[in-house]
Formats: sequence, structure tokens, C-alpha cells
Amino acid sequence: MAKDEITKEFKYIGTRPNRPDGYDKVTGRAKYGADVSAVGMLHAAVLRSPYAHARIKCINWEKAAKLSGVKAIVTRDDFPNGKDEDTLKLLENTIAGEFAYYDGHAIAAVAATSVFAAKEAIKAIEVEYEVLPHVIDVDEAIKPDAPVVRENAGDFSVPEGCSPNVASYIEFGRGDISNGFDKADLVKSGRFKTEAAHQGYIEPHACMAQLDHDGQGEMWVCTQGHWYIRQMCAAVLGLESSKLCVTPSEIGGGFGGKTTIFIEPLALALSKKSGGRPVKIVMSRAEVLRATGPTASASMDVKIGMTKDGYLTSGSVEFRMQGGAFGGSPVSEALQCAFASYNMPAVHHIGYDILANRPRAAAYRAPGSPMAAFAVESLIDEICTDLSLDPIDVRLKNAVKEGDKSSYGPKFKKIGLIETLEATKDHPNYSVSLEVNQGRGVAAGYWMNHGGETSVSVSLAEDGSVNVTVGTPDIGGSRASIALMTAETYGIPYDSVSVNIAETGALGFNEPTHGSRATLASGKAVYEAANQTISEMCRRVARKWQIDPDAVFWEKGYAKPAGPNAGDFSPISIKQIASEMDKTGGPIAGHHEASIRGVGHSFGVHIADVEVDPETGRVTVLRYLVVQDAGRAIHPSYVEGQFQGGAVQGIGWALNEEYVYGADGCLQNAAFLDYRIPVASDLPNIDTIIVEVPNPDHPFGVRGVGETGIAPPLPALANAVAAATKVRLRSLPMSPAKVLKAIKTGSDGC
Amino acid sequence: MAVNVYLWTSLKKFTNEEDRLSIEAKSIGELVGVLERDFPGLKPFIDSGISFAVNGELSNPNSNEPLPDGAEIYLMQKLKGG
Amino acid sequence: MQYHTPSSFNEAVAISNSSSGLIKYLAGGTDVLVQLKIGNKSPDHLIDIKNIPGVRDVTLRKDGGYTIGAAVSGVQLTGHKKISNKWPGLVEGMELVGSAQIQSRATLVGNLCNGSPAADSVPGMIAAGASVSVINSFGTKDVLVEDIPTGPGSTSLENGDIVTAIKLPKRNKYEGDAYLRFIPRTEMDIAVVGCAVNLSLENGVITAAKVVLGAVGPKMIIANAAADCLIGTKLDGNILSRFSTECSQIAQPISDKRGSKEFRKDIIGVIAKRAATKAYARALGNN
Amino acid sequence: MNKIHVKTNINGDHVEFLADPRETLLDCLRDHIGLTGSKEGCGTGDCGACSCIFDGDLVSSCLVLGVEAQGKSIETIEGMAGEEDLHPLQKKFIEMAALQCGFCTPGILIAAKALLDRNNNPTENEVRYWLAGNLCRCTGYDKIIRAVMETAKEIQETA
Repeated sequence: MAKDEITKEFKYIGTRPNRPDGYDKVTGRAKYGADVSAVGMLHAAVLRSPYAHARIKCINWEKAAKLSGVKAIVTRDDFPNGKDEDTLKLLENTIAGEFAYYDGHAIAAVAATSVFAAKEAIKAIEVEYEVLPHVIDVDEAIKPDAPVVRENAGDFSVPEGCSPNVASYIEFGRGDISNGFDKADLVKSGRFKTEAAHQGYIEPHACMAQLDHDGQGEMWVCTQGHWYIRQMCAAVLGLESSKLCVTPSEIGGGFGGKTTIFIEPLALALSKKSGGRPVKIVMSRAEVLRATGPTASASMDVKIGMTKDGYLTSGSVEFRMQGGAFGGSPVSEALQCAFASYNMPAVHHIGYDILANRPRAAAYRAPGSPMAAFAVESLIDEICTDLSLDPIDVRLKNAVKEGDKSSYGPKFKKIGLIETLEATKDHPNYSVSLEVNQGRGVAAGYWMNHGGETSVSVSLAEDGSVNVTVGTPDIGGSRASIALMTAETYGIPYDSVSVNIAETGALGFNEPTHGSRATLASGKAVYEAANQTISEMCRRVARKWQIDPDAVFWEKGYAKPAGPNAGDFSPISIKQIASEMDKTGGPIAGHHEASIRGVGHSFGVHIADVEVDPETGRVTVLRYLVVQDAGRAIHPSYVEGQFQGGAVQGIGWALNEEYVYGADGCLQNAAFLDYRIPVASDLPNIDTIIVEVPNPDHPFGVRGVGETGIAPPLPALANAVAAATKVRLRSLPMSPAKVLKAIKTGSDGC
Repeated sequence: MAVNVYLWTSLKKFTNEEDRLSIEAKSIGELVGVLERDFPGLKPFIDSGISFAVNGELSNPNSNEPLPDGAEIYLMQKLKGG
Repeated sequence: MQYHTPSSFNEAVAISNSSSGLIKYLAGGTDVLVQLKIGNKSPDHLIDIKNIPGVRDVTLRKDGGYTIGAAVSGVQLTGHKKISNKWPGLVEGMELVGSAQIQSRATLVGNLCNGSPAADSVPGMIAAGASVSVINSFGTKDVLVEDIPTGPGSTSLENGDIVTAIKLPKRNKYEGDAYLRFIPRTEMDIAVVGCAVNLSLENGVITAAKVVLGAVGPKMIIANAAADCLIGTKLDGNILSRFSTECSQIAQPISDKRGSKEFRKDIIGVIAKRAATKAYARALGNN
Repeated sequence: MNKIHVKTNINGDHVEFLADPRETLLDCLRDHIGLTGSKEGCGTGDCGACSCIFDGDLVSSCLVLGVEAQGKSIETIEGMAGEEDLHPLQKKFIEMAALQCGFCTPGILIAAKALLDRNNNPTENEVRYWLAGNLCRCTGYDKIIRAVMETAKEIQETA
């Protein structure tokens, strides 16, 4: 199938078949991280720092080692030194060295014959700490006299005179912003703040690992990317990568948080120290919240100018993002997303990546984009309100389109923001009339999407069915979408395709299921690999017909003569070719390895209707609409699912999710009881429109769909609350207390 | 054969305050070599991971694929995804 | 940890008296098991009272009141039509404790003995004038529910005291109660504030009122001054606003992860006002 | 720690196991009996991933001790499908894409079944409040609620 055929009707793509792993997942048979055991297996527990910042003076584990059932104890001393800086940071976060940098930082780990024995041993380990000053808030951490989180943490990009907690600095832009502001009829500015949010996957991290003294090991783990796990474990433990076989379990949600290591090297080290016995580590929910994820917290200054007829003339942002004790907040991504939806003559961006005594920030769905959207889309809404302009019309006037230069530089190819805005405007939700204390908010969001390193293989079974092997774990239905694209490529029924997710030894390197890439990248690679086998099948048929291979073409599951000149042959089905393959040259299989490009940018627009209780500040979401360009929806149900899931995560972030720290720098809400992700009764149905402006660089027009949906809810809800209360909240979460205070005082103090 | 290279603002201090360079290079790999030779201050940035957008399309730093003449190349910080 | 399953309360008392170390009682277990999971110290003895005959029974006493066994679950209570009709506020307080899953297990007695000032079912029990039956090695006694909590996580129950049942008084015509709480989400949260109101009317005029505030002090607060301003009224005029202010003034909240002192003071008045309105409507309709 | 011999019935089968009295029913199901379909998402009764039916009542099995199972009857996700076919809720969840990662799915199916067994004509609001104790982070609940409502409709039509 040629790329110019992507506008054609498809037979399988765009249908909604049952997912191949559905049966396993509704019967409890699917095996997740904690669901396997092995003979002789030990259970491990991890000792974690009770302090936000402390020097570890001494760890005495002798008493613990003598307890019944204890087989191995590891501390930092059990891990090799001499790492490059990135590996050292990974190792430091896996297990503390001289310093504990945050509440929950791993200090030691124990493997024992039962969970209870391991936990008892943890309690028996004596650690002498020297408590050090800590800093939690991003605006506090950037002050010159702030407690220093880690000495010499700033990299080469940091200008002189910055706080020692600045890890990196970035600045970019184009055009003359002051000239742009001069041309505006209204210029507004403001400071916006967002709290850290956790990815909140329901499955805690879990793995079972085994490592022998000869350096050979294996691991079963819930992860978005097992090659990443292999690479990182090998690096921090000094192993040879290829000797470590990592098999991904089914994964109970990740959202970016399962793209790195936490407990995995500990399990391997414990296994090695216990003589190669398998070791299982399952995190508790409290450990997940204290020591994994979350995303960054942000403090953002924004200034935007607009003409009275709604054209954006200029914009500048300074984002300060706290990404935990090792840096790595998504500040540059946030900056790239800030004005990406708009064609503006002048933009300027400054970003600081800042350290604080918090867990190391992990990627979370469109990292950085939700914060940027909150700041920029809120301020645009304020300007629209002041100028009495329709928020969708303003966005239509400024929306980027094919050929425009993005706010961060490169030109856009075919994109669908305008189509998305138009579909939003036409939806009935935009005209439902509202009552007292109710308000409507509109906001756009952007994610650039990602292709990345990808390896796949396909093979033909003797009955004409097809096995596809990919390296991207299925988090939300990607087996189904990959099977659909495979079926479409061959022209065989969806049910004749099986998609397998392979361990690290079975394929070349694969990046994780992240960056909205699984369907896009594995799909593109599978298309290429499948076409290799189609070419091979055509060659074999050509040999049989004794004609030139170019005179055979493939259509709907059959090899056919290319035209009357090729000869008069009856088409041969894939089934027949498969049944004869042992006699025609042996197995037929294809593979494809590439760094996938042509990702196709993704834009979304959301409308939120809310009601605010003016006496308690409680916000109820009445109606919610997600409109997003999917390029091509391979399995529309799972595309809708991504839209809805992203939106609800954004709603949670906007309204009630936050990390609550005590004055001691310890996390106070390390449980789902008080880390309040949305529950079913908090929400209305989430309406969706899938816009399809095909990505010209993908064989089926796919754009990634997973991430964009989490960005617009933050500003959409803030804009809706502002419309309902006539008060603008510039900090998240918009918890009842904050909303009530804003109603009473006219501001949330940000 | 020259390509147009755009740098983000904070890199200007290593390129004599230029944020746009015209460089003779036939591939990204060659471009990286020229940048590192002529502007050594860029090396740590390149080493720490950097992306190149070639006419709107991200490319690898070691790519040997030929660059189109007059290509518009943006240096970008390496991206994460959730 | 030793697990015991006595078949009578006397046996439970005997086990308790002959055991040393930390003793805990298991009814619904929705607090005890959480403490087992995250607590630093496991109990040495866990006495499961659910095998004792009668603990899951609701009985109508001769005096017209109801006795609710110590292991009667939330589901059982909400399914009990007569109690739900007579004490809707008390029942809705219990019903607000946790999820459907929790409701299958959680008990009034457990919610009370856990000693949380934010316990949702306790304000309703206090407002109702409920008492508990307590057994110990000296015999049995009745104690008012309002005398049980003494502070966060602590009660007036002594070692060896076991609560066997809740006793609700007889319900009369033209009486009604309500319990409302404030939480950030719609479900699954611990009350930021809570308020139970129990009213008696004559000809539509409030003749008796009991107002109990939850989560705004070290234990439930019986807001007598606020209740007094309702008496003799039909909740008309600016009574509700006076009542609301009174409740806010009586509240002595602290700031914690679930809400600031100021916010709690602000909204306790709002929630109390709404609870009073609901209780009044129920009392009027309850003939 | 002395273990206790527990005799119980799980999904219709007589089952015996030795439980440490500190172990939850969830621990026992997963570690002693090999029924890993019930999941632990929090261990503190906040997420519902471990939902089971315990003597007819919907419970979080992380808040029940294993030793409490003595003489009881327990239903888990592994017993939900009939011998011939899936339960209508299971079928509908697959058909309507009411799961993404699938980790919360067993608990949600058990909880939804408990609801429909009591009330086969719930309102959307009733379904949402009943399932409030079952956290899902992937779907935003929309397709889950629709699948439960649609199953209820089908059950009524066939009844």
C-alpha cells in the first residue's frame, strides 16, 4: 500500500474489534508485575529515608542480618562506583550514597524468606542520620540563599550568579517581543503555579529478578520499556547488557512513570548476594507516592499581547520547574509547548530546571505541556474576557497550520489544529446555556509526539495466520491497533493476526511505550516488516508462475498477476503460500529496525462546564468535551479512551491532586485516601470528537494520541471556574479551600 | 553545499552571538563535526543529548543521511515523552 | 500476633484479661487492617468478635429503641428500613464511611472505637443520644456515645472494655436528623468537616435540638449554644445564618493536610446550616 | 508466627491453606492459592482492585484477614465466567473497550457484578457512586460506566 493511498477507505483500520488480550484481562489471567513467583523465591523490602535531606553517617545492618529468614542485605556499598554522570544520578536515586535527598529515598534493601521477615529486618537496620536543611517549593529553591540540595549540580548551561539549585538553563525565541507588545491593544502578565502530580497508575512497581555471579540474569517487571530497564540496570550494576534478559509483564498503567528504574537494580543485587535466588520486590502504594514519579511542580511567569481584534502579537514566558533532587524537570518541553498552538510574530522563552528535596521527577503524559498550557491558555482566556472576544475565534485567528514555523523553530507539516477548533465550535456543548454559579472554559493543548528507536518482526505461520512481535508493552490497546494495521497491510482478517510483546533478547532495541509512540512507531515498523514478507511471497509466487517478481502484486491477502501482460494466473492466497512455504524456500518472516520519524504533531481543544458552590468552593464538572486530531484513528474506541483518560488525569491535577509536604519536608499524603485522584462519581461522561487530519509521514496517517489530552484540562477548568466565579485562580490545584478563599478575597494569592 | 543552522538563544554565547549559522555540511554527522570544531563551547550540549530538526523532521546526531541543500536545521533539546 | 475467635463476650473478656501486650478487637477490620499494613507495631493479640452470637443482629427493644450489634455492617444498617426511616441522619453518616466494599465490613462500633474526630457515623450517634453497651471483667454497663471519644485516636474505654452493641433510643413523631460532611471529592475522602443535627418539633416549632460537629476539634463537639438558637424557631428569618455563625465560632479546628483551620471554620457553618435544613424537613415530614 | 489451617470455599471449590494470621485474604488468594486475578493497588481499602465477594458481600480483600475465610464462601474474578462463556459484564467490557491497562478491571467487574446482582436497573449516578471505591487511572471511567449500564440493559431485556 502506498502512502498516497491513506485517504482511501480501509477495511480494518477504523473498526472496533475486541482487543486480543481482552479475554485474559477480564478473567484475571493476565499476569502483571507482582503476579509471578518462582521456586526458592525471596521477598524483598526497602528501607527508606524518613528525612527530606540528611547525611547518612552510618548504616548498621548486622542485627538485621541475624534475623531468621534474612538472606541478603544491600546498601550503596554493594553497587560499583565510577559511573558517568547520568548513570550516577540513576544509581543515586536507586539507592542513596552519602546523602538521602528526599523523604522516601531508598537506603537499604533486604531479601528474606517472607515479606514479614523482610519487613522485620528493615526495622532492625540502624541508620545514623545527620539531618540537613531542605527545600521543597520551587520559588524557595531558586533563591540564592536556599538550602543547597546537591553541591555542584548546575551544568554548563547555567549562567553565572544563579542559585546553586539551578541544574540547567535554556533560552530561545524569535522576533522582537517588545515591539510585539507595543503593537498589542492589551498586554497582560501573571504568575502561575502548579503542584506536582503523580502518574497514579493503579499497579505499584513490581519485579522479580535473578542474577548469578557469572553476570547472567533475568527479570520480570512491569515497565513501559524493558530495554530501558535493561540498559539502566546494566549501567548501574556494571553488567553486560546482553546477558540480562528482561521480560515485560502486563502493565497496570504507566503514563511515563514506568520508563525508568527504581527497585529493579535492588532486586538484581539482592539476588546476586543471596546466591542467585529469585527476588521479588513489590512496592507499597506509600512507596510509590514517596519515591517514584511524580511530575515537576512549576512556577511560571507569562506575558502576552493581543490586538483588540484578537491577534496575538507577542508572548514571553519564564518557567521555573522543580524536578526533584536530581534535576530533569520537563522545562524545555514545557517551553516548546507554551506557544506551539499559535502563529505569533515574536516569542521568547526562558526556563530553569531546579532541584528540590523531592523524589526525582519522572515523565508524566506530555511532560511539561500541561503546566505550560495552564499558564498560557489561562492568560489568553483572561485577555479574551477583557476584550470580549470568543475564545475559539481567537484561537482560530492565531492557530498554526501547515508551513508555519513553530514557536520553537521547525516548520509544521500538515497539522489539524484549525479542523479541531472548528469541530469544537460546532459541538452542541459549546452552546448549552449555563445557570448561575456555572461557567464554561475552553483551552487548547499540544504535544509534539515521538517516534524513536523501534524494532519489530513479523512471521507467517503455516496456516496463513501472522505473528507480529513488537517491543512496546501494551498499556491501552496497542496490540489491537497493531493487529489492525497488520491486517490492513496484508488484507487478512484481524483475527488472523497475533501480536506478541517480546523480551529484550528477541528483538533489537526498543524505546518504551512513551511519547505517544506505540501505535505510531511500532505500527510504521510493522508495516515495513510486513511488506518485506509480502515481497517475499510475491517472489515465491513469481517463481511458481515463472514470471518476473515485479509482475506479481499483492491485494487483499492474495498474490495476483500485475496485469494481462503478466499472464493469466489465478490469484494465490496467503494461506496457500503459507502452506507451501516449507517447499518454496523455508520460513517467511520480516523485520524492521529504525529510528521512526514523521511523528505528526498533535493538537487538542477541550471544553469544560463547571458549577462552583459559592459557599464551599467545591467545583463540580458538569460537562466535558475532548476534541483532538488523531491523524487516523486505528481503533477509535481506544483513541477515545486515550482522550478520556488524559482529560480525567488533567481534571484531577486541576482540582484535587497535589503533594502535601509538612514543615519537615516529608510527604503527608502518601496514600490514595489523601492523594485524591478522581473517582467515578466525581465525573460526567467525557464526550469526544476524533478529528482525522492524516499524518502524511505515516503509512496509515497515524499521529500519536496518548499525551495531548492531559494538557487542556488544567486551563479549561481554570477558565471555567473563572467564568463561574468571576475570580481568576492562577495556582493549582483549585481545591475547595483555594476556590473559596479566592471567592472571598478576589484572588488565590498567586 | 550549505545548510542553515538555528540555535537556541542560550547557545549564542558560544557562537559569537550568532543564533543562525550557515555551514557547509552534507550530513548531520558532518554538521556536528563542524559545530564542535568551530564552536567548542557547543560540545557539552551536543554530548549531553541534542536533537536536530531537519526541515521540520527530527534526526539523529550521528546520521549519515544526506542533507538537502539549504536545509533548515534547528538544534533542539532532547525530548521526553510520557 | 495471635488470632482469637471467642464464641462469647465473656470468653473475649477472659482472653483479653489473660493476654499481655497490645490487644485489638476485630469487627469490620477496616481500620485495624489498615493499621496492620502501615502501622509500626502489630498487635500481639487480635480478638475477632464476629463469631459471637448476636453481634450481627439488630433488635427492637421493649422500650421501642433499637440495639445494633457490634459487628453489624454498614450494608446491614442501610438495609434496615425501619432504622433508616427513623434515623436517616445516623444511617447516612454510616453510609458515608468509605466505598461499597468498606460498607460490607465497617461497623458503627468500629468507627466509634477508632477514636477519629472525623469519623462520619459518630456525630449522628451522639446527636441521636445513643449509648453503647460495654462489657468487662466487672460486668456490663451502658455509656453514652458522646462520652466515648476523648481525643484524636483515644477513647474513654479502658483495657478489657469491649463494646458489644449500640443502643438507639425510641424515636418519636416529628423528629428528624441529618448528617452532612464536606469532602473535596464526592466519595472516598475523610471528612474535612461534618455535622449532625437532630431535631424535635411541635407544631413545626423546634422544641429540642442536638448539634454535633465533627473534624473541627480533638473530638466531636456538641454545639449546645448553636442548638439553643434553633429552639423555638421554624428555621425562619435569619436563624440559619445565626446558627451557621454560631457553629463556626464553636468549632476549634486545626490545620492539617485535609484543610486549614480557616477553611474548616468557614465551611462548618455552611454544612451545619444545610444539615439543620435537612433535619428540619425530615422532622416535619416524619409523622 | 504460628500458622492457622483455614478451610474455605473459593469459586465453588473446597480450598485449604495455612495462613499467617497477619496475612490478608488478598495475600492468601494470591500467594497461597495462586489466584492472582485480584490485585493489590493500595493495600488500604482505597482502590478496590482486590474486590471479592465474601459470603455474599462485596469486600476489599486487602481489608479481610485470610484467617477470617474459615468456613466462608468466596468469589473472585477467576470464578466470574461460566464454564461455557464469559459473564455478560466481561463480554461487554471487552466489546466496549472499558479497559485500557486492565489492572483495575477484575475489581471493577466484581464490584459491578455485585451491583447488578442487587439492582439490575441502576441509574448512571448509582453506578458511578457504587464504583467510587474502584479507582481507574486509564479510562476516565466513561467507557466503564457505559459498559455497566449497557450490560444492565441487556440483562433486563433477556430477563
